[in-house]
Amino acid sequence: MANLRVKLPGLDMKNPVIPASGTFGFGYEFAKFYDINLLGSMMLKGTTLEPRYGNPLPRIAEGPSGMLNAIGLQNPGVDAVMNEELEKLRPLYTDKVIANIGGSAIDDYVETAKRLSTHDMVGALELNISCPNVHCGGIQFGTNPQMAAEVTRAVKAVSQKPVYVKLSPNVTDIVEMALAVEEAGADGITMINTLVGMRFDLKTGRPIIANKTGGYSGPAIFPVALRMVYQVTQAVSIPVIGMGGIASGRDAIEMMIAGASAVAVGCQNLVDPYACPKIIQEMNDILDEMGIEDIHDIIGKSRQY
Amino acid sequence: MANLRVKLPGLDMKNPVIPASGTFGFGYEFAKFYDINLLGSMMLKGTTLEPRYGNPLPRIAEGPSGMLNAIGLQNPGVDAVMNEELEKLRPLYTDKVIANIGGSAIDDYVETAKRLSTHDMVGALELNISCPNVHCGGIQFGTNPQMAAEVTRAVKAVSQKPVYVKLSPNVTDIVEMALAVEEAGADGITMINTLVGMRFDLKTGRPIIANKTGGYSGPAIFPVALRMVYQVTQAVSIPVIGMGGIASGRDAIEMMIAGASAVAVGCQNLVDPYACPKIIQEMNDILDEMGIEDIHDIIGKSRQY
Amino acid sequence: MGNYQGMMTIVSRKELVKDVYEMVLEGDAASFIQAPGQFINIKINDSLQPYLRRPMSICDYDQHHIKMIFKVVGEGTKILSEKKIGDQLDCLTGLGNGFVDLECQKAVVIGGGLGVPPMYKLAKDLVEKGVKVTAVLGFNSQNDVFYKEEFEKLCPTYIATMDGSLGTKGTVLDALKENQIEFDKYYTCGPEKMLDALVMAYPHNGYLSFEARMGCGFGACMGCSCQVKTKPYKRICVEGPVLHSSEVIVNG
Amino acid sequence: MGNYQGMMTIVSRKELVKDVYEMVLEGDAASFIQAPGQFINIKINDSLQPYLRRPMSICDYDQHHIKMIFKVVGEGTKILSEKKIGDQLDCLTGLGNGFVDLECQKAVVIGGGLGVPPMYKLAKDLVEKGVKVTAVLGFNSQNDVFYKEEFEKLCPTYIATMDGSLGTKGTVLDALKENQIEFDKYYTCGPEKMLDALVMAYPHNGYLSFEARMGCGFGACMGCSCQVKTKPYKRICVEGPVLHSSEVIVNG
Ligand SMILES: Cc1cc2nc3c(=O)[nH]c(=O)nc-3n(C[C@H](O)[C@H](O)[C@H](O)COP(=O)(O)OP(=O)(O)OC[C@H]3O[C@@H](n4cnc5c(N)ncnc54)[C@H](O)[C@@H]3O)c2cc1C
Ligand SMILES: Cc1cc2nc3c(=O)[nH]c(=O)nc-3n(C[C@H](O)[C@H](O)[C@H](O)COP(=O)(O)OP(=O)(O)OC[C@H]3O[C@@H](n4cnc5c(N)ncnc54)[C@H](O)[C@@H]3O)c2cc1C
Ligand SMILES: Cc1cc2nc3c(=O)[nH]c(=O)nc-3n(C[C@H](O)[C@H](O)[C@H](O)COP(=O)(O)O)c2cc1C
Ligand SMILES: Cc1cc2nc3c(=O)[nH]c(=O)nc-3n(C[C@H](O)[C@H](O)[C@H](O)COP(=O)(O)O)c2cc1C
Ligand code: FES
Ligand code: FES
Repeated sequence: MANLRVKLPGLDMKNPVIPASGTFGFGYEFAKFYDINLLGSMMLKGTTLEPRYGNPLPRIAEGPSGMLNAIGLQNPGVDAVMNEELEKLRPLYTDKVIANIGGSAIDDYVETAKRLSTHDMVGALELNISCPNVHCGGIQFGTNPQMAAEVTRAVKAVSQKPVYVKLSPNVTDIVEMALAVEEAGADGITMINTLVGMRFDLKTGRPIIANKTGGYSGPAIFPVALRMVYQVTQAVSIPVIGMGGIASGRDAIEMMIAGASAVAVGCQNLVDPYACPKIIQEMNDILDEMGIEDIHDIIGKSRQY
Repeated sequence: MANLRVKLPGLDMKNPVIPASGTFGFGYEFAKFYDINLLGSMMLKGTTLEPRYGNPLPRIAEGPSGMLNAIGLQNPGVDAVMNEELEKLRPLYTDKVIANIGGSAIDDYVETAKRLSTHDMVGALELNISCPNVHCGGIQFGTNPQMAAEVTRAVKAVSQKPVYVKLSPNVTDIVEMALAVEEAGADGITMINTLVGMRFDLKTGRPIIANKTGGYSGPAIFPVALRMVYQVTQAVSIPVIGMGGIASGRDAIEMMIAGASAVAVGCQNLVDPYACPKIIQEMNDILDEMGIEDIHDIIGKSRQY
Repeated sequence: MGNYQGMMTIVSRKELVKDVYEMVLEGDAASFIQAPGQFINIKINDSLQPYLRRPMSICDYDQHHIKMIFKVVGEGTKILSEKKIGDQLDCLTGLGNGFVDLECQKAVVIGGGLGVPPMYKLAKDLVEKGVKVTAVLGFNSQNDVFYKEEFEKLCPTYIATMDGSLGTKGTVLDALKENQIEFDKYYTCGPEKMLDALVMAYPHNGYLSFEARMGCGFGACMGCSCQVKTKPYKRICVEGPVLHSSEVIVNG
Repeated sequence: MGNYQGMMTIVSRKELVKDVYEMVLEGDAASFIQAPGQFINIKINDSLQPYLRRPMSICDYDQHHIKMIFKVVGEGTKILSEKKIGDQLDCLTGLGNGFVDLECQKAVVIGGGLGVPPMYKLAKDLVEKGVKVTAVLGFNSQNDVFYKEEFEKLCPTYIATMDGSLGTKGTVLDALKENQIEFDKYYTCGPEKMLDALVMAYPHNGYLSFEARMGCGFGACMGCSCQVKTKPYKRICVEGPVLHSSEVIVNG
């Protein structure tokens, strides 16, 4: 039994495994599968100021070892999340959650953050400045360092909780983005969001996803995520929660070796609702086998090279 | 038997299937597997002005549904390519080849292009401005539109053959890159090169590839390649040769639906030396099944959406 | 905590018509099924490829068995069709709402193509409840017809084929009219176009089972949310796949 | 045009010691093998996962059979170890140069761990040619030792174990010295550290078989090119895996 406990700004986690935003609803859906208190924390479905239906169907397609989605930030809006969704979660979950915020204008982010950061169940905020599936806004913040810094600074000014900024992999220079949000006061970075991808129907020639492009995630993006986490953690001094393609305890450990202080598991939760508890168990087993007593001994182990 | 013949600048091809640079040596290696005259054309191993040994070993790692490589443009240099490699290929191959050029300075590209474009077996040049595995140079050209335009213009000024520019997917805005090289006179675009990725050894924490990062390719990158080819072909009027993750005739057709006028097959040649002839056969079968008589009827079929 | 997951063993496999397979799975996870019209979500391979599960309607079930009928249309169903007796499949079972309101006098169950399977267990349950049931099954052509005999054993059964090679020439709607079938409720599953046509023709008294490309099949991803008249949205995998005709937005 | 590819059927599988399997494949592609020390490159699965082939030395062969011995170290070898008798594997065979120069009086074949297998057929061929052969096999510990009896049937055989639990305590070099083995040529395969030590101790008269992570295994990708003294580089998969000691650059 290795020590898996990790502490990050706003989060004191019994293990470093967190379901990623958008793949775990508001958490309570998974309570029918297992005791969700096993989790280190959880990232809630992306929340916007106003309710959003999101994109037309189909929203899902598939790729080799991965999936594409274009949900378009469907959510009931910040007030319903605070008053209804989190209340449904309250009896089922005792640790702090990470609220994920989407938006298309700085004011939206700020107002949503202001409200969510007051909630007692929320340990930290995660700013999704990288959603590829929302027209006007969203991804622009995630590909332009100035805009990313601006939204980070504005949210930091109002938030009562630590703020993590979620980076997009669809950029030429991820380190530049990371440095910009660190400089702007981010308490941590979460990365990566999905890669923009497409699939086509052979018969009609039509893009399978109604929104045309979708966000590609799953094991297929794992090597890209590892590379970016490695590069960013070499450059910043705030902690990074690594995600992108983690499907096993082995993958989670590799991500932490690359530099991540904790990991998030995205679409593997959809394929296997038991993914997170399995990953926690596997991490434990692998660390035992390697004779490692504390997870901190592997965080950023690649740094020396 | 659908008509598979396609004509592109400098290339009159009996079918649109081309082995991608770096995965087919100088072609003659594959003659022990099949009659390489079956191919539409072939892209030669990246050639530089001077001979290069390339990167230290290991150069290869694996990812889900794909592989990473950091060969580092190993090649015997332009003169040996022209005098030795192409002479070994001459008795085995009657159509025109596409010479792939790497470099780290504009002058290198220009000089290499000047020489290669005089060779009678060379139908067109492909400028690799996107190799992620060469330090200083290479990828900078591929991520900066001004530099990409500059090298394109300089090579066009000396080349006796049409010039294709090979784009890197590791950019925020692939369309900006495509427009820059079109504007600078490129006769065509080939895309995509590999995504930068990494893997780590769990025991030592060391990156598996000696060069640390490698280029990720194979089916895992297919949805990203489709998206970029779609976006670029909507924006430019020069033809695009699409590649990235093509492993079957089905994939090749989907890539052409996305907008590609021909396709290149990369690392699938390494996994299955018979990949290209199989893909040609499968394309034929699928078109027959769909009742399509000419491959041109599917090129860019997605454009209407 | 409940449990909706289990390994199911393939105990029979039969090609009914070209590319259409009937497969029976055995395992305890069958016991999570609560209503006809629910579906299961199958991990096709142990490996990462194909990545997502494949949703399949439940054609018939008991506490230990699930019967499904599927057509080979792509990679996943191809691999599934090549599995051997004795192979195991990781399944999430008892997903979706299913057909729960079986209260009526005269029911018609309407299946189109691969929408036929879920109608089978529904028809059985309706018959068992003493409802007068008629079945209308639509296919493209005579060569595609399956489960005609199975339905005929349960209830009067009419066939429609687009090319007229069997039964009524045309759609299930044509067959409904041609045979002047009376019903106070209809239950249906089939291609979206067929469902839309039914909703427009009979907006008040039907239950329709929809398909959507799914990320999870159990409510976590919002991949399948469709707009309905009664709510901001319903997830096809949880609040569906069965919707009432009065809430369906045609082309929604 | 030649052909180096074929489907091979698994006809036997045996766990020799923990995690180490001996497997015999049957098929015509065995006929492409020309020398001991060549290798085959195996597509583990039909699917895209794992993506690359897995190179394996040939331990023994005839026109229709290939025997290999492999250790489970990761995903690919794990899946391979779980294959069933009768399963088929897509193989490229007869890859690499192999040991072609068997001219000598007294040979020692030196295998370290999973470098032992290719020494077996080589020793057989040497014995058949009338060469006086000695075998030195190195393992970590007694529990890892395999093929000791098989070699003993062919020639005098010495074991070295790092922990001294069997034979000489130490490396194969220690065993060579301790047993004062005389040879005019040595042939070896094993971990890179062992090969490096052998080259440094005996720079003039050995053939060493190297490993490298491979993209293709047949010369197309340059993934395995290593620097040597005699040329700008050699591809381990074509001009190797066997190199002469005089051309090896230690840590090259
Ligand atoms: C609730 C529900 C019940 C279903 N019941 C049946 C049934 O009883 N019999 C049957 O033959 N088919 C049924 N389907 C459709 C079946 O799920 C698809 O045919 C199957 O997923 C295709 O997989 P593939 O890999 O062969 O095709 P591919 O086209 O290669 O699949 C690619 C991706 O698209 C998805 N997809 C493709 N077609 C569909 C579709 N029509 N609906 C939803 N997702 C799709 C796949 O799940 C996969 O993620 C049902 C679908 C749903 C949603
Ligand atoms: C010419 C040659 C002959 C070999 N002969 C044998 C043999 O007879 N018996 C045996 O047990 N092993 C042998 N190996 C090593 C064997 O190929 C690896 O153990 C195997 O590829 C590991 O695959 P994996 O999926 O289990 O491991 P993973 O670590 O999951 O593999 C990941 C990737 O790394 C590559 N890789 C990992 N380890 C090695 C390695 N040591 N050498 C080359 N590539 C590696 C894999 O091929 C794969 O591409 C040989 C290697 C070479 C190059
Ligand atoms: C269906 C789906 C919905 C998602 N929704 C969100 C979201 O609302 N907010 C967000 O920041 N990321 C969202 N993501 C991105 C994931 O949180 C994660 O960054 C990405 O999927 C990469 O991780 P993975 O490869 O483990 O899935 C979503 C991903 C998926 C698959
Ligand atoms: C081993 C290897 C070597 C490569 N070498 C080159 C090269 O020399 N020049 C070049 O332009 N691209 C090179 N590439 C990139 C491929 O040509 C191709 O763009 C990329 O692999 C994507 O296609 P794929 O997914 O089909 O492999 C190389 C790729 C691989 C796998
Ligand atoms: S498929 Fe995920 S919510 Fe319905
Ligand atoms: S492995 Fe490809 S050249 Fe040797």
